[in-house]
Amino acid sequence: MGNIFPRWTNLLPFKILACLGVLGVCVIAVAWYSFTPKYTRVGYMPQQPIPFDHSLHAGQLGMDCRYCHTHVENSPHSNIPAAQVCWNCHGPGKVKADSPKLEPLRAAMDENYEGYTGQPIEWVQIHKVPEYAHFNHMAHVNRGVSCVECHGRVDEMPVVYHAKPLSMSFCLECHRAPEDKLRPLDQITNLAWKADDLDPEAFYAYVAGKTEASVDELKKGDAGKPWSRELIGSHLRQAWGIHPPQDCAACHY
Amino acid sequence: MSNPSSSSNELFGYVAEFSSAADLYHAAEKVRDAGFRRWDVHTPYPVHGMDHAMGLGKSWLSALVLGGGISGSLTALLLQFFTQVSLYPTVVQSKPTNLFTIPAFFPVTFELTILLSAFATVGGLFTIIALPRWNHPLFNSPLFSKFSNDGFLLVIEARDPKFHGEKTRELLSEIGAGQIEEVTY
Amino acid sequence: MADTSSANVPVHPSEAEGVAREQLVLNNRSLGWITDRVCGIVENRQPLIWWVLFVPSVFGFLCLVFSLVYLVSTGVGVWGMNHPVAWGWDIVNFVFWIGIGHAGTLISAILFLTRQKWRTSVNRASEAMTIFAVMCAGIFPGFHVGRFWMVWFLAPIPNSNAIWQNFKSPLLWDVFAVSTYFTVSLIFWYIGLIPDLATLRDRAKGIAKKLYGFFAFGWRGGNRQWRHYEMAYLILAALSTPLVLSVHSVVSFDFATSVIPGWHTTIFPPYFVAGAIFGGFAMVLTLMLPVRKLYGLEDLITGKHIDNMAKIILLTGTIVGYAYIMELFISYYGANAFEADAFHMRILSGPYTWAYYCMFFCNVIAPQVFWFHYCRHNLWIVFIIANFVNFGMWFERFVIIPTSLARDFLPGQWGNYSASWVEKLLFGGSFGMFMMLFLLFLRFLPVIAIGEVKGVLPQSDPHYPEWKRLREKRRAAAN
Amino acid sequence: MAGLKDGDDYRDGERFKIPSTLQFACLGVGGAGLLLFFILAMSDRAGAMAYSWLFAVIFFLSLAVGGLFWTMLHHASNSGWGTVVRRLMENLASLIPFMIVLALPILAFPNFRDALWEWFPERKAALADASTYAEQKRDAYIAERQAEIAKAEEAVAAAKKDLADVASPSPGHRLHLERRIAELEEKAAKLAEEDLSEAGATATLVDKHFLDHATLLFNKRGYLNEGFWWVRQIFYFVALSGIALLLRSWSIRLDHDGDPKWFRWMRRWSCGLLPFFATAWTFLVFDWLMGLDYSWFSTMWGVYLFAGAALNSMGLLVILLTALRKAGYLKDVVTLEHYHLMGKLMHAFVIFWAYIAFSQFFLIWYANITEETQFFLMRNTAFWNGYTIAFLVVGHFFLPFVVLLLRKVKLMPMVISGVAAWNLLMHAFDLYWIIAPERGPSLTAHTGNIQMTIPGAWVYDILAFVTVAGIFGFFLLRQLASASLFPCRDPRLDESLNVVN
Repeated sequence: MGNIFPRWTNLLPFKILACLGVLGVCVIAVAWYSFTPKYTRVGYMPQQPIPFDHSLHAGQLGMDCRYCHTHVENSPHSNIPAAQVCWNCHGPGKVKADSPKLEPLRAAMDENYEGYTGQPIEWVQIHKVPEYAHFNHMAHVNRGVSCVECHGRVDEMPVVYHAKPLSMSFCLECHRAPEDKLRPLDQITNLAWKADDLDPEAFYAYVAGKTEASVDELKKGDAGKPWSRELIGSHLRQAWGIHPPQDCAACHY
Repeated sequence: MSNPSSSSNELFGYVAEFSSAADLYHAAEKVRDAGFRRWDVHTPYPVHGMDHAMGLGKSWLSALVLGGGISGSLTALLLQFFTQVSLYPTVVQSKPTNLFTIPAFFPVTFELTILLSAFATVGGLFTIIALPRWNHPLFNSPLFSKFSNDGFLLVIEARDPKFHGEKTRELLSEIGAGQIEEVTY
Repeated sequence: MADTSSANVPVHPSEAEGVAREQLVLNNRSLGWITDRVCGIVENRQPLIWWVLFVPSVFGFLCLVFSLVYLVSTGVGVWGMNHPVAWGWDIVNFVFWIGIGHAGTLISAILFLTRQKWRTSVNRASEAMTIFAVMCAGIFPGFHVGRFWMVWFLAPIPNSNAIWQNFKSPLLWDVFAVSTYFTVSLIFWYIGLIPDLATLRDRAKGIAKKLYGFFAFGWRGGNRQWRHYEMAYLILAALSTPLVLSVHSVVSFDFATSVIPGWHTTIFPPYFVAGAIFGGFAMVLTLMLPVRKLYGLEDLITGKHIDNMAKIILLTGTIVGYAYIMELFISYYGANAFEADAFHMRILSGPYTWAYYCMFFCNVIAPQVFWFHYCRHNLWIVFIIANFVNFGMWFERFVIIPTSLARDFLPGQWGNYSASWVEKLLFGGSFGMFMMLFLLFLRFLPVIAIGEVKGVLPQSDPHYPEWKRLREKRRAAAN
Repeated sequence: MAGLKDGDDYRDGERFKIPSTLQFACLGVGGAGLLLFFILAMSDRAGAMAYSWLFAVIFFLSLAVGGLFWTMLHHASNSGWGTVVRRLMENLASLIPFMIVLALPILAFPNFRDALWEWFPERKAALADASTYAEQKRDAYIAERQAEIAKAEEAVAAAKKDLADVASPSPGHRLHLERRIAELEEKAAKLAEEDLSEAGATATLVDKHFLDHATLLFNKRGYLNEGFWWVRQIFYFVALSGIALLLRSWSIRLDHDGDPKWFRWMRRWSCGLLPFFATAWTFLVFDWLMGLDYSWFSTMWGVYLFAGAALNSMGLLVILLTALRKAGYLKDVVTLEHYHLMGKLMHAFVIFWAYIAFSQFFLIWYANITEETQFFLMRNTAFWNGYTIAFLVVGHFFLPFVVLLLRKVKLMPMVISGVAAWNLLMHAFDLYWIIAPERGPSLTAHTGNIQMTIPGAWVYDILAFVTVAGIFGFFLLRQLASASLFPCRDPRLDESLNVVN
C-alpha cells in the first residue's frame, strides 16, 4: 500500500483551475470579437473588373450618385448601372475610349471589338445585408438619410470598400435615434454636407411650413442650442413625422 | 506498486479499527471528552449522529449556497431587465417592456438561482473539505484502505497537542479499538 | 385479502404482517458483501449478454451520427415537418427523453428529502439514466434550430448585431432549464459517486487504480468530510427538487403559453411533471429489472423496491389520468368551439384518434393492474407494464404536439404529418446512444450507490443495539 | 439519545378534557352568530351575505379536507413519523360533514344560491323565456314544418312521375332520375323524422331559443343543471364525510384492541379512496368557487384549492399541537423532531401552492384569451391589484418561504405556530380574493351601474367567519375529547415516538 499519486499532485487542482479560467476568458474574447460583422466585413475592398474610381467620378468630376444609381430614389433596390451608362461617356471616340482598363466595357458593348461577348460586366457586390433582412433605399433617401450614412465617403474612395458595419446594431442605433443622420432632401447625395452649409432662415421657413409652429416659436425653442446635425435632424424628424420602426418585422419579412 | 511519496519516518498518527458503527460512536464520544482536536473517524458511510458524538457543529455550507443563490437571481434579473427593457426592448406577445414584465422573467431567474446555488454548493464543499487532494499520509496505511469497504476507523494525529505516543495508544485500546496502526508521512 | 392474524397471535403488533418494515437488503448481508458484489460487476468480465446488447447499441449510435450528418449537410427539410405541423417527432422525442430523466432526479432528490431509504439501491442507476436521457433530449431541439452551427445564438453574448435573446420566450427558458438541469444532475451524480470511486480505487490495481484514484479526488471518508458532504448532498437534493419541477413545467410552457387548442390549459405544468416522473419510473424499471437479474442483485434491489416503484407508477399514472379527464371536462365546460373541436378530434374523429386511445390505454388503464399485490410482484408483469408506459408516454407527447398543430383555427390551414425515415432513424439512434452510454456506465462505474446502501443497513445505525434489545424484550413478552 | 421510547409504555393513550369555558365560548359565539346572521339575512342583504357565508364555510371546510388529505397520505405512503399526530388529522377531517351541512343554506335557498351562482337564475330565466317563445310559436312552427314535409313529398312524387313519363329512357337517363328520386326521398325522410307532436315541437323551439339567447349556458347545460347539481352535492358529502369517518372509526377501534388488521385496512382503503377524494374535492371547488363565474374555467383549479387546503391544514395542526402541549397534553409524545417535519411539510406546500398559483396566473396572462383573463383582469386592477401583491405574492409566498428556510424556526414551537397562524390568515385572504371580487359585479350587474364592491359587506364577512369559527371550534373540541389524543396502540407508535430526521 502507499500513495497512488505523488505529493505535487495536491497543487494540481489550482493549476487546472487557473488554466481553465484563462482558456475560458480567451474563448469568450475571441468569440466576441470575431463572430461579428464588424470584424468580418468592414474594410472589404474587392478588385472590380474595371477599376472604376469613385473619387474621380463622384469627387473630382462632381457627378451625382444618381447619374449611375438611377433607381435609388424610387426603388427599394439601388441598382448597379448597366454597361450602357458607362458607354455614354466612354463610347467610341469619347473619353478614354481606348483605355485597356475599359476592355470589359468594350466586351460588353462594342460589337466591333474582337473580344465582344455582349455579357454584362461582372461587378463584385460589396455592400450586402443578409437575405433575411430587407433594406429599402427609397424609404431612406426620400426621408433625409444620405448615402454617406451607410456607404461612407464614397466620393473620396479610389476603390470602394465596405466602410460601415451594416450590422443589426448599426441599423438599430439609427432607428432608435435618427436625428443626427437626417438632412434636407436636396443634400442627400452631397456626401460632404455639413450642418453649417445650411441656411438657418430658409430652414426654419421650411420647417414652419411643414409644422404648426411659426418660425419665431422654432427659433425661441432652439435658443442657446448649438447649430448641429442633431438640431436640424430633430426638426426634420418632426416635420416629416419620422418614426423608425424597431420591431422585427420592420426588416425581417 | 511504487511508492512515489517521500519516505520520511515521521509519525503522522494512529489509525485504530473498531468493530461496528455503535462502537465507533461511543469511542468517538470518549475521544471527544478526552479533549482531542486533530482527530477524525473514517467510515464507509456517514454515521448518523456522529457530528454530535465528535462534538462538531452544524455544517455552515448552506450560508455559501445562499450567497450563490442570491447572486444567481440578481444576475438573471439584471441580465433580463438590462437586455429586454433598456438595451433591446421588443414587444412580443403584447407583453409590456417595463417592470411588469417580471413574471416572464421568473423561469430564467429561477434556473440561474438554482445553477449558481449548485455551483456554490460544489465549490464550497470542495473548498471546505479540501478536495481534490490526491496525496495524503493516510494513504500510506494498509489498514486505512479498509474505510471504503467495512472498516470503522478512528485516526488521531500526532500533531494534536494532547497526543502522547503510548498513552494515546492505550486510550485507543481502552475504548475498544481492535487493530491499531502507526502511520508515517 | 383475508386477515388471518389477530391480536391473539404471539407476535408484537409492530412486527405483524403489513406493519413491520421490510428489510432493504435481504439475507442480512454484511458491509463487505455489498462492496464485493457491486464492485465485482466492474472488476469481473462482463457477461456475454452485455456484449450482445452493446454491439447493436453502438450500431444504433452510429445510425444517430449518420442521420445527424445527413441532416446537417442536407438541411432540416429532410424531416417530414411542414406547415402547419412545424413541430413533429423532434420535439416529441425531446419531451419524451427529458421526461425520462425526471425519475432519476425524483429518486435521487425528492425521495432523499422525504427520507425514503429504499432509494439507495436504485438512485445511482437512475441518475445515470437521467444524464444520458438529457443528453439524448438535447440533440433534438439543438438540431431543430435548423442551422446547428448557429446554436451559440442561444447564449446571451454581447454582439454587434445588438440582438438579445427574447427572454419572454418559453423556448429560451427551455435552454436555461435544460442546461441547468443537466449541469445540476451531473454535479449531483458525481458528488454521489465520489465515495464509491474511492471504494473502487482501494480495490483496483494498475492503471485502473490511478484512474479511479484520480476521479475519487482523494476521498478519505473522514467524518469531518462526511458532515459537509452530507450537507452538500442535502442542499443539492433541495435544489434539484424544485429544479425538476421547473424543468418539465418550462417544457409545458412551450405549449401552454400559446393559444393553440389542446396546448393552452393551465394544468399543464403539474401534469407534465407527473407524466415525466411516471414515464421515467417506467424506464428505470425497464433498465433495472434486467440489470438486477443479470448481475444477481436480488438482495439489494428487492421485491420491496419494485413494489414501491410500481406504486409510484400507479400513483403518477392516476394523476396523469386525472389531468386527461380535467382537460376533457374543461374542453366541454369551457364551451370554447376551438377547444371542444380539438378534443373532439382527439377522441372521436380525426386522423390521430388511434394515438389518443393508445396513450390512454397505456398510461391510465394498463398501470391500474398495479392495484394488485400479485401484479406488483410478478416481474414479467411489471416489466411489460413498464414498457406499456414507455410506449404510452411517447404517444402522449405525440398526441399533444402534432395533433394539436394539425388542426389550426382555419380549415384552410389544416394538414397532416408523418415522420420521414430520417426522423425515425434519429429516434432509433437516440435509443442506441442511450443504451450504449448506460452499458458503458454498467461496465465502468458502480451501478449501486455502495456507500448509501451500507448506510441503510440496520446495523449501520449507531443505536442498533438499543433497537435490538427492545425487539428482544418484546419477543420474550409475546411468547 | 437517552434510550428509545417504548410504544408499549404509551398504550393507554391520553384523554383530552374539554376546557368548559372555551367550549362554552365557542358554542356561544357560534350559536349567537348563527342566529344573528340568518336574522340579518332575512332582508335584501341576503345576496351579499351569501358570499360571506360561502367564504367562511369554504375556509373551514378546506382545513378539514386538508386534514383528511394528510390522514390518507400518511396511510397511503406507509409513513411512520406522523403516527403521534395522526389522530389530530383525523379529528380535523371528521369535521367535514358539519361544514358541508353548514353550507346547506347557500346550496339550497334560492335567495342565497341565485346571488352566488348566477347560472341558476339566468338559466331559469332563459328557459322561461324559451318556453314562452315556444308556446307562442309552436303552432306556426308545426304548420311550417308540415308544409315543408308535404312539399318534399310532392317533390318525390313529381320525380317519380318524371321517371314514369319517360317512355324508354337510356340507361344513363334512368340512373340519373333514380338517383334524384333517392335523394329527394332521403330529404323527405329526414324532415319526417322530426318529432312534430306538440311536446316535440316545444322542445325543439325551447332548445333553439335557449341556444340563441344563452349560448354558453346552453352548451354547458349537461353539467350546469339543477338535477345534476344536487347529485354532485350529495356525492361530495358522502364521499368526503364517508372517507373521513371511516378512517377515523377504524383508527379508534385500533386504540381499543391493537389489532394490526385495522392498520392494514386503513392503508389499503386510503390508497383506494384517494381518487374519490380527489374527484370530490376538485368538483366541489369547481361548483362552489369556479362556478361563481360560470363563463370562467381553469383546469388547474382543483389543484390550486387543494394546495391551499393541504398547506393550511398542516398549519392548523401545528397550532393545535402547540396549544395542546401548552395545556399539558402530548408533552412526552410529540418532540421537536415532529415540529421539524411538519415545518418542512409546510415549507414544501408553501412552495407548491406558489408553483400552482403562479403557473395558473402565468399561463392565463401569457395566452391572453378573453374568457380566461377576465378572472385576473378583475383581480389585478385597481384595489385588488395591491391586495394580490401584498397578500398573495408577498404574504402567502415570499414571507413564509424565507422564514421557513431557517432550520431554527422549525424547531421552535411558538415561532412555527406563529408562521402557521400567518399562513392561515393568508389562506383566508386567498379565499376572500377568490370570492369577494365576484360579489360587487354579480349583484349590481342587473342595475346597469356596475359596482366593484358592496359597501359595508365586510361586516357580514367577519360575522360569518367568526360564527363558523365558533362552530368549528366547538365540534373540534368535542372530537378531540372523544378519543385518545394519539393512536395509542398503533403498531407504528415506536417509530413515531423515536423519529429522528
